[in-house]
Amino acid sequence: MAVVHFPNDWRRHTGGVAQLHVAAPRVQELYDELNRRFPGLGQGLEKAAVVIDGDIYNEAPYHKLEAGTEIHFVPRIAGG
Amino acid sequence: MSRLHVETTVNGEAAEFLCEAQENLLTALRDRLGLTGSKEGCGTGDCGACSVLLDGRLVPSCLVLAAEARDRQVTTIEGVAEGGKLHVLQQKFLEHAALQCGICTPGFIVAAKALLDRNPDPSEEEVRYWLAGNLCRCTGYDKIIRAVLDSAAELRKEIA
Amino acid sequence: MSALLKPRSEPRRNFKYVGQRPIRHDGPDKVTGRANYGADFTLPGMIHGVVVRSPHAHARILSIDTREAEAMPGVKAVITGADIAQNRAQVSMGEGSGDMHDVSENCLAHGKALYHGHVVAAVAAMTLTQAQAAARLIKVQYEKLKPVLDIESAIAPGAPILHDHLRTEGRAAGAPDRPTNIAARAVLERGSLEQGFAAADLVIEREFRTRMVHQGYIEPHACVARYSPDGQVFIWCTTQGPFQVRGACAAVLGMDLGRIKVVASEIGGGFGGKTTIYLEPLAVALSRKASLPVKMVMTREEVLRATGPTPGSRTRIKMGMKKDGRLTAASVTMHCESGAFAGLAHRSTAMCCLSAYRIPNFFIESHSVLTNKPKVAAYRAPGAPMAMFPVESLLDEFAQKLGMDPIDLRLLNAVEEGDAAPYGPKYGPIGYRETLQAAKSHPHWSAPLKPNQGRGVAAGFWFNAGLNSSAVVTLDADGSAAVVTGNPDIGGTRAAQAQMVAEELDIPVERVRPSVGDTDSVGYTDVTGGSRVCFATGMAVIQAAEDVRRQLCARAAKIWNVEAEAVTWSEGAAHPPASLDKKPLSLKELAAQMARTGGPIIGRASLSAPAAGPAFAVNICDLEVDKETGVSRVVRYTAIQDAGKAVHPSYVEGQMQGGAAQGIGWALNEEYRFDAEGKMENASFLDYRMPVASDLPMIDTVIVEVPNPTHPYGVRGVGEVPIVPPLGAVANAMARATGVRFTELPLSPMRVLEGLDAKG
Amino acid sequence: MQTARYEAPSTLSDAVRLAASEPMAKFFAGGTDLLVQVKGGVLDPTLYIDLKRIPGLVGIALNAEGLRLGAATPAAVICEHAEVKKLWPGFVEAAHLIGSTQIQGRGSVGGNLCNSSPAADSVCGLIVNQAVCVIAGAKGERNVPVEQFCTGPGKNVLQPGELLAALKLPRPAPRTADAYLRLIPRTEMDIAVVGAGVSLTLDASGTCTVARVAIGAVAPTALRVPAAEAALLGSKVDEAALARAAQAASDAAKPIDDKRGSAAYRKKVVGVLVRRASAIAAERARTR
Repeated sequence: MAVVHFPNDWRRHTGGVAQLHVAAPRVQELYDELNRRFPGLGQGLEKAAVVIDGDIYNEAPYHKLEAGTEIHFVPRIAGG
Repeated sequence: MSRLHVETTVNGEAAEFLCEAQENLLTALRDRLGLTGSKEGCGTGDCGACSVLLDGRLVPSCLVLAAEARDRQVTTIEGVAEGGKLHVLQQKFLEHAALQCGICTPGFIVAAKALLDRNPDPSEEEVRYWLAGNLCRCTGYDKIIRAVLDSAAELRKEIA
Repeated sequence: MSALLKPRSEPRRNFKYVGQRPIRHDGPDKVTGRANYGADFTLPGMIHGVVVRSPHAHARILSIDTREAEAMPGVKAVITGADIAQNRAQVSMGEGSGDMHDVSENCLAHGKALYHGHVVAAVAAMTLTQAQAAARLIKVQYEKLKPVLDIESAIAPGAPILHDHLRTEGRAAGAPDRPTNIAARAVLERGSLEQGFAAADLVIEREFRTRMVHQGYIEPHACVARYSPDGQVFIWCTTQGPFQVRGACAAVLGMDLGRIKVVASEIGGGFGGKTTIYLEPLAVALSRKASLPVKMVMTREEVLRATGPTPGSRTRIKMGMKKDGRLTAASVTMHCESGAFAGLAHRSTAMCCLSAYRIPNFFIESHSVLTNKPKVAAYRAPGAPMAMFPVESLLDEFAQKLGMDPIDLRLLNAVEEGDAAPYGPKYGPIGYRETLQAAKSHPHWSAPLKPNQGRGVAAGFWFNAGLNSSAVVTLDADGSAAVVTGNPDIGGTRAAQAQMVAEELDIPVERVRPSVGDTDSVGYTDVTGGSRVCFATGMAVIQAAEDVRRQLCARAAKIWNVEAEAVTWSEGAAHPPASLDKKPLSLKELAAQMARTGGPIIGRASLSAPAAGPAFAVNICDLEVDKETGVSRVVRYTAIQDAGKAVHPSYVEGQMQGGAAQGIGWALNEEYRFDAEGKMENASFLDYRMPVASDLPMIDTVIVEVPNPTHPYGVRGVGEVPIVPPLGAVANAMARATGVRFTELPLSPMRVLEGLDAKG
Repeated sequence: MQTARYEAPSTLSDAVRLAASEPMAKFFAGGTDLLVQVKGGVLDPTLYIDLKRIPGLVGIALNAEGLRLGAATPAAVICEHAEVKKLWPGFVEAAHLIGSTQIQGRGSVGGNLCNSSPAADSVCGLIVNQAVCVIAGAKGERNVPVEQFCTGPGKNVLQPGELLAALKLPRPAPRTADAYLRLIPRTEMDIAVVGAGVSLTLDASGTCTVARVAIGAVAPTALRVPAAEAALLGSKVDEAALARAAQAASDAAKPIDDKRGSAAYRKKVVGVLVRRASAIAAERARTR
């Protein structure tokens, strides 16, 4: 069961929900579940980087999720 | 297209090339003689990356006409190490990690050599003002100044 | 072996080669002038290309007549927008996923010139002189449009629109859906501003501004491109990312990636400015038309007028603090001037500005605003310096008003492990508190000051990127080794990689040859940037060396006729199982027998690394101000930074000193100045005033090492943080020296004198 | 950029003849201004006439009357001349500030003067030391006081076919010394935002008997400031006199706003520099 935190400007697509517990074996299945529940999230999810327990990945669809894993979403940036 | 035939001496060797009248010495060294050690950072004498010695005098080779090299002695970075042995400045730049990208390094070494040839015991401030015409964007100058001061000390030891 | 890697094992603490200061392997070539940079390369039959740039900051291109140029003797090819199709592809470009439409439009305009210096055509001829003459014969007809030259006029209603199709990405709910110059907006929020400011005993509100500044690398952009009759393309260029050049050129020119080989030359400085493309697709297109190799080299004026500066910024900030110094609330509204195309600074500014402090209630809103100025590119921790400068200035003002030591005030609010970052996730182990304590105990902090001198302190933060990396370690028969990666090396990462291989295989650093591979000779690698090379590529190098070690154990097992798992490795040798009475086999011995035990040993690794663990820095600056002329001099400077683990301390120090100098230049004298028509007034190193050797004192450095658990040695990125603190450190020193709180950079003599006169 | 010619005549008459033969001919010594303008597309000469092989155009001659400075002599050579540095410290300071060490190896004071920028560092130093320009042309030589040489930004009295051969500085009288200061944002490499040259002569009691003040980058050409000179004359160059001189200089300045500085800033700072340069010149004169 992963704990998903939504950035502020996504909450207009999640009906104001800021945090959500979602059961999903991997990030891919988590995304499928989120897209199912909140169709408006699609574009945001696709463009964002995913943060798994503090580590930021641009893409990590097959990353396994353990109980209590914290998930956040941040914009993708690299640097100079 | 009338070209000038210029005979000169580069790093102690006779050299000749054809060039256009408005061509600068930096372009001639790089494109006519294949000595690409001197670099163009600005083309207007503001960065020092093209520094060479002309008759022992430190000059920006981008603001010298190639034709002016006739019958003159040109020393470039490629001539600083003698017989494959690094000059003490080159060795100290390596030991002090006084370079990162290295594009400004040839200019700094030629300019520092011109300084130490004239002033064997410069102060930090004298080194900094002498080298103010050599821009570096990677190092913040600290390790470069230390490498030059260390080289001066080393050279003084050799003479003493 | 490739994996989504997240080792949680305790980082290694004791090292034999890591942490030493070997001489960099590429050093001798650089000190003798043998090193080859972008402009140092030629090919047989090579011709020269130059570009034609728009003399207007905002204009429609009505027609381009190239006939006279094409007829000129020696001219071999002329191209305009028609030769490179517009496209919409998405390709990962150093800056996260860059929109290829903007990148290709910036390389060569289609229909509209969007800044003074924007490329509208290019021509190649036998000699450079001929190409320059031909360029003057290309007749371009423009319809001048009103340029938009600052944030206020860009966002004003009825402002001329740069991109008609553009809508604000991430615009507020209910915001109108109509043409705009606000390309994008990012918001971060926590708690309640009202409660936060209500709980505050002291509130300060100010507006800060910074100007566009340039990375200032001494080597101008340069490349040689050859388009062969069979469609194969070869590109030699100075870049921070050969794979990004290949990807971008393939997208812009509509070619297979497999057709393009990019060789990265030695790079004469980049700082983020060479993570994109400018000349490369033009050179390929010219070469295709001329069927000859084409060389293109920018002049310094072109680099300043038409390659990525970092955005200018306007920040309105309000912060609330209790009497005891605890922050209760912060409201930050930023506008970043991103030039003619959308930039990404709105994201990083929003995420970085409050990154160093625990603030229960905040609202952050940052915008990328279009103006008729050059397209911005990444510049060392892009967005962070201008985002944190206002915060660090306000904290200094709070410290003055509360009579508190400015470092103590920061320690009171500093984030540590477990605190939630403003952008959401909890911080892992970070070293901000340790860096602050090191600053406080440094002799500089308590040294006496002379008259007209002021001391400023400020902090800096950067995420540090992970991304994709590959590495190959090959073992030679004599026991020496080579490591090849795809990351151009500006700051000494080849030496660091050699140290890592030496550490893993226990052979002297000098016996490891590190080199930068071209796009054919090593696996895909993301850009040298984001402070990621020592972290992510370093991890790949370590794993590739581990792969070599595994193969050596397997070879020893074959010799001893035992199971590979039974063989262990330590002190540079394979050890037999206890049951077997055999002498260990050293790396050298095993290397000599490679041919007989199975052939060459090649260690390989590739990975997609997570973001590398954020790094913090604190700088202390002493500034002396001539109050009659406004001229100021940095008289002492100390940089303190958490590196996690300094693989090569000299080059970590070098990053800290170089970043400090760039930050000092940004704070004191560097700025883009434009005339009323949008033409840059100071496009030369004479009037674009970067710090020279006599401007700076020695820059003292202190490396703090709080290990980063996501790297086997605890390494954190170090390359970008150094440029973040100086803006605040210099500005705070100026405030202490003059008693005037300046809120606009640069702190040029003129601006300082005006401030002093106003104070009276 | 048509194809041009390069000539290095060995006599003044050859140089003048060559200049007359080509409309777009350009003399040069160090070329540190000329080649920058060519690179910037501002100039496109068809003939480059290198003056450095003409005897007398490069070199320093010092005798009882004073200094004869070859117009093509690189600034570095001047700055290394111990005797010149002793007699004219301010003028050498000005020459030494022209660009980097590299530029100093090429750029000449004559070239700096012929480029005639209002901000030229050497001009203030030459004016306060009463330099005279020796101009060579088809009809022989003529002398022009340096004060009258520059006529506007980039403009001077040289007629087509004429060249600046030398500069003559009279040997300073006893208890005379000069100083030059300029305002630049960095410590090196900038064009002067404001410049100020001062030469003072004191009598045995330390009273100022002769004062010459020139200010740069605050008008179309460098300016003598008689009012500032008057403020110093007859004084012991004390605080009050220095303050009056500073105010006079600020009043006389007619600066413009440009990318390097605002008019208001220049007007204010020129007073500060005149005050400081006068104090230094006085200090030096007291030791002579």
